[in-house]
Amino acid sequence: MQSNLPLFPEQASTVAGQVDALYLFLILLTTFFSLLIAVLIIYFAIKYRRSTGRKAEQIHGSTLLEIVWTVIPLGISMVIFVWGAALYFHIQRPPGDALEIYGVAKQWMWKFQYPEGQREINSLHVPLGRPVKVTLISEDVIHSFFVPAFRIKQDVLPNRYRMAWFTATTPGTYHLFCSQYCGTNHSEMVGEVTVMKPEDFTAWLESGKAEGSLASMGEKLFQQFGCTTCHRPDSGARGPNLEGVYGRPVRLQDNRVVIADDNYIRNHVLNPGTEVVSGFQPIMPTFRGVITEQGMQQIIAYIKSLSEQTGQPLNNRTDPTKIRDNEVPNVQQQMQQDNQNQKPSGKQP
Amino acid sequence: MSTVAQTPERVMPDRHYLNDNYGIRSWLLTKDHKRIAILYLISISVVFFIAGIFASLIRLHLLTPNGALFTPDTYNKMFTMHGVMMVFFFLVPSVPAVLGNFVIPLMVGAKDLAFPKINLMSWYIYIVGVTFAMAAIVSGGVDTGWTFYTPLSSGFLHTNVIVMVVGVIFAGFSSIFTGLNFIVTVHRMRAPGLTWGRLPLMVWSNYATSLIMILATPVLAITLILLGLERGFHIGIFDPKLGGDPVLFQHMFWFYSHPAVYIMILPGMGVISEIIPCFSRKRIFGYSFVAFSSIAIAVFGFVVWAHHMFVAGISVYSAMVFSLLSYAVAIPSAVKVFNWTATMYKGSISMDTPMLYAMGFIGLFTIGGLTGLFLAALGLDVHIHDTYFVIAHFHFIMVGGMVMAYLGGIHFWWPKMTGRLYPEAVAKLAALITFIGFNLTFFPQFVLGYLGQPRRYAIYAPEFQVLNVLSTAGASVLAVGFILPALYLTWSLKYGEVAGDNPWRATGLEWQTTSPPPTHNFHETPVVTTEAYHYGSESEEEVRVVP
Amino acid sequence: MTEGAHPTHKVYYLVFLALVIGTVLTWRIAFVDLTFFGISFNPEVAVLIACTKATLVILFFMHVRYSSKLTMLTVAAGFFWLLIMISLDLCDYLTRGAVKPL
Amino acid sequence: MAQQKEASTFGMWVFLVTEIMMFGGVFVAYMIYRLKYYEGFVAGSTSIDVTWGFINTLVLICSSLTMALAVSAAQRGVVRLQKIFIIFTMALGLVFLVIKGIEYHQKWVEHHVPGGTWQTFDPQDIHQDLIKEGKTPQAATEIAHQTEIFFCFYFAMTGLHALHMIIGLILMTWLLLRVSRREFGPDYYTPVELGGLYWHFVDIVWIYLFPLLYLINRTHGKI
Repeated sequence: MQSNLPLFPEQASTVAGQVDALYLFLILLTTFFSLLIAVLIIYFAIKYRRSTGRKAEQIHGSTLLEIVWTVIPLGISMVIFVWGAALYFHIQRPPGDALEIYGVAKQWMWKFQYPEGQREINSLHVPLGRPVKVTLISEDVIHSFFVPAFRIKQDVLPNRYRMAWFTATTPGTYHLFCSQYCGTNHSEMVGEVTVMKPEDFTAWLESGKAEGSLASMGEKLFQQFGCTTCHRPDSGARGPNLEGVYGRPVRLQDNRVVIADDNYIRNHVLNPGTEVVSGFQPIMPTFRGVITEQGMQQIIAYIKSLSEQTGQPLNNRTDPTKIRDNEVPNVQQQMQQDNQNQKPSGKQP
Repeated sequence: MSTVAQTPERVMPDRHYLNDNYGIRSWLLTKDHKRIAILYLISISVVFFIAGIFASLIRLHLLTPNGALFTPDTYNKMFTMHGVMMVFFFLVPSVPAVLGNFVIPLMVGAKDLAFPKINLMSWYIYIVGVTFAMAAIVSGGVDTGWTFYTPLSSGFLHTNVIVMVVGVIFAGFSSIFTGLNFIVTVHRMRAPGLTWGRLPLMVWSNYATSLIMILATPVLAITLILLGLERGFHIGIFDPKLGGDPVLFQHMFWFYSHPAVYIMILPGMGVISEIIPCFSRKRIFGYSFVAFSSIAIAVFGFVVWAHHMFVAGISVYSAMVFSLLSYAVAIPSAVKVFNWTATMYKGSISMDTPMLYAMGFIGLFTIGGLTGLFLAALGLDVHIHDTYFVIAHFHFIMVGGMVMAYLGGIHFWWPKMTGRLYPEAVAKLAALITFIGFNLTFFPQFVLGYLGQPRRYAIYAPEFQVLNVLSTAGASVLAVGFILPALYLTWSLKYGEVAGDNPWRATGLEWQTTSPPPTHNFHETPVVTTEAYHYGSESEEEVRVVP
Repeated sequence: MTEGAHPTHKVYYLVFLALVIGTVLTWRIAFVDLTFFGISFNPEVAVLIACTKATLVILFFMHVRYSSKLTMLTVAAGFFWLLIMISLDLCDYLTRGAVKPL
Repeated sequence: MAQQKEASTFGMWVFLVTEIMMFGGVFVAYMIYRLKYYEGFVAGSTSIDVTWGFINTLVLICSSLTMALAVSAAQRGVVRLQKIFIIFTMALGLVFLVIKGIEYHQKWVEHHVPGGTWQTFDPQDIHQDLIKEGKTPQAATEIAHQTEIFFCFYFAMTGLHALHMIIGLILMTWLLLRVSRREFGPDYYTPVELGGLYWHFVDIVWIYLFPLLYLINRTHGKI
């Protein structure tokens, strides 16, 4: 399928063509200027060679020329800047309706989880023509998620989620590389991305063994860690109700408003003492070192699912709490003072 | 060759800095900037060939997709040691500490640098640094990559990272002291009449380099000290387990290491600005623009570092700021290239070896610089970051630019340093071989990079093989191009033609003294009455030194 | 040029006095809550006093007040570059996460 | 000679600029983490005894004065005063280091020394204090955990500063030797002048370290 001497990578995503356009523009520009300079110096070296016995004509310089060759490169580079920046902005902003796949990188493998609960190692299957957002985190060092055919790359950090997104356009199998040096077997931290037609993808998903959806696995963990003891929709709950929280602004105790995104949730589970939601006491214990990165992603998927199906009761309760979004979620629940003395629920299992 | 024939008298002076004193002590305890330059020349040549051997082994290994020679572990050590040795122990000191050390006091008409003892000390510190680096290599090598990214380097590798880091810190202090010396010398030691507007461009560019050395290098030192603390004592400022941010390490590392790129290229630009007017018999075109572009590069070079981190997890807005600023640094580089080209216009050009290197420099630096635009273009950088495209880009700047300039400078000032000429025909051949070998080695890597071969891969996908083989073939040609000068330059020390004081009929003050110069450089303090590069004026053949 | 001129002892003692006062002030004021408009200005005040003290030391004890323009420029350059490093680093850290998904 | 002195002084300033950048690097890192882990930084800072820091600031300011007077004495060529003032400066420098040692010892006893090497980091007292202030146990655990990174900075910054003090003391010893050999007078006192510049610089670093490490927030006002 690959020729022996490829000169151009395959285009298999919507941004590939756009990146290539900029690349070609820059190649033309580079060729033009390199040739211009090369031709000039070779021409001068021959035309004005000393062996003809000529004397040099002294020219001091020309302010006009200096201005010309300052302004023209400046103009050209501003065009490149705007072009590149627009593209970058596009690459950095995943669309809201994307299929969300969670990935964990570790020395030296890639692990992916699908919303329906399928898991893969060093292999990623994605449907054709649908935006796919991969939320990535590392268990150890910095890795980088690089799919040349999609022209996307994102460093995968050990302490926060980074997103990469793409819309595949051509079915096929493509390289997945780790492009940030990550230790001994860095060059073997490679995988494959398989782009499938939507119907094939659905079939593939169904054939995959899954213990349940990611959200349901998250729900199990949620109960296993005892999160439900506090995070309940009733008025006696000591933690905020998590329905409808995901992706919405949350007011913190210090009056700042943050978005309850993946990073906020992960950070809050691991370091709950800070960035506490307004109206609640910081009584949540840390789950640092207890939850695996994959488990964390399941929990996030679960919390997210609570927002997607608002109106569905949480934890089988029949009385869902109404969510006032755009404002602080769950400010109505006041904390009782005696909480301090109570042993916090949701301790490590 | 015609220039040489016209030189009237070609005799070695009776006494010069090389025969003023004999014995190992007279070298190891010398305070003469010229002898220190020679000490540096010898030591960085050794480093260059060691690091070059690593490079050759890397290229040989990459002949086959599964790796021809080593385990991945050994391969990782190879590229790390190649990178560390080349960057910190060869490129950074190359032109400043060898050529700059030799010619800058001569160019400004001074007896020596401002602080001769500190100059000698900087060489010893450099040697201590090299010793640490060598110790790290001999005791099993280091596999962090020359960038030492945390948390990999601080917590996950089992090699002698700290020893290597200490070596690099020493090398850093050595370059701080060189920079300090240059700055004070240029400010305080200029000969009477040598105003800023008359300074040779080599001095301007080394001054700009020194600014970067003193302002950026200490940040590298503190960053690596913090890395050492994290690795040695688990005092982890970048450790994600304690809540540290590994991206901050990258910020601090690149705050030095990006300007360091200009430490490496600016002195090379200075060399080129000397060679081109001399072999074109012409004043430099737009002197003040070339001079100020050096300062502009030095200053702008400080505000662009995060373009190494566009996919590392920095904010989108700061990425835009850094991308925009990165283009600002491209402009002065372009101005320089255009001015060099314009200098050749209507000149009287002779294609001697230094000029061949200079022309090679202009061509390769242009390509290297323009491919930098690819990497600063945000959306495109996402694809080509950390691939062979980056490798090709910076080798075009570092090898195609800096090493070419360094070799050009060595050939240009060789008669001044040794009093002898090298065999011109062989030298021209070597320059040609270097140019061809270089292009063959690194041009395929642009294609490889865009195809998506990540850097630092011991094993790669089979479809990349043809281009890798091409690159390896080029590397063997390039190696010949580098070994040749080492051989014939050494040969010329004894058998080379006597050069005479000014074989190129150049105008700089360094050519107005004997070759080799006396220990105190000038028998009488020179007085400068003209601008630099007054080629073609009536007084050209006259000596510029007025008693 | 008054290069190399040094201040009188009276100046030294006055600067010393100012430094001591500054130190005591830093220490005392740290325990006073300087919250206005809901923002505590304690750190700002502390750093401001520190900057004043540092300036005094640089100008008088280190004789920059009596030195050449070149020395002044050198000192200024040092702090200016520090400012570059601080502001561009903060440019990243303060705008992280500011771009929302579509 | 004047040319030489000017060049040396300028060279020293250039060197001090590198020092500014070197300490600057760690200050930048400090700033970013302080923004990120404000509560941990406050708790860590509050656990340090401010009195020692205050006394040490005064000690250093005094030493700066004696150093300035030593330079002045060298300029006037009074050997006895040079000796006395340099000895005073060294004595004050030593007092500073001894106090620093006492503080480090305190931190060691309180299990505030960070880093996996010694495995001693266990800020029980900070945890207690936080609870006394009305923090929940969970929040206290969190904040106490954050203090580790504060102490990393505390030791890295004060350690680097102390190293500079030790180098300063070595310089002073060397100066003292040269003073007793009566090498300095109105014509030549550049080494004393340069030693003075270095000493004052180290003092300036401490002037910033004192509020940044000891006094982050002693009133528990809002950010």
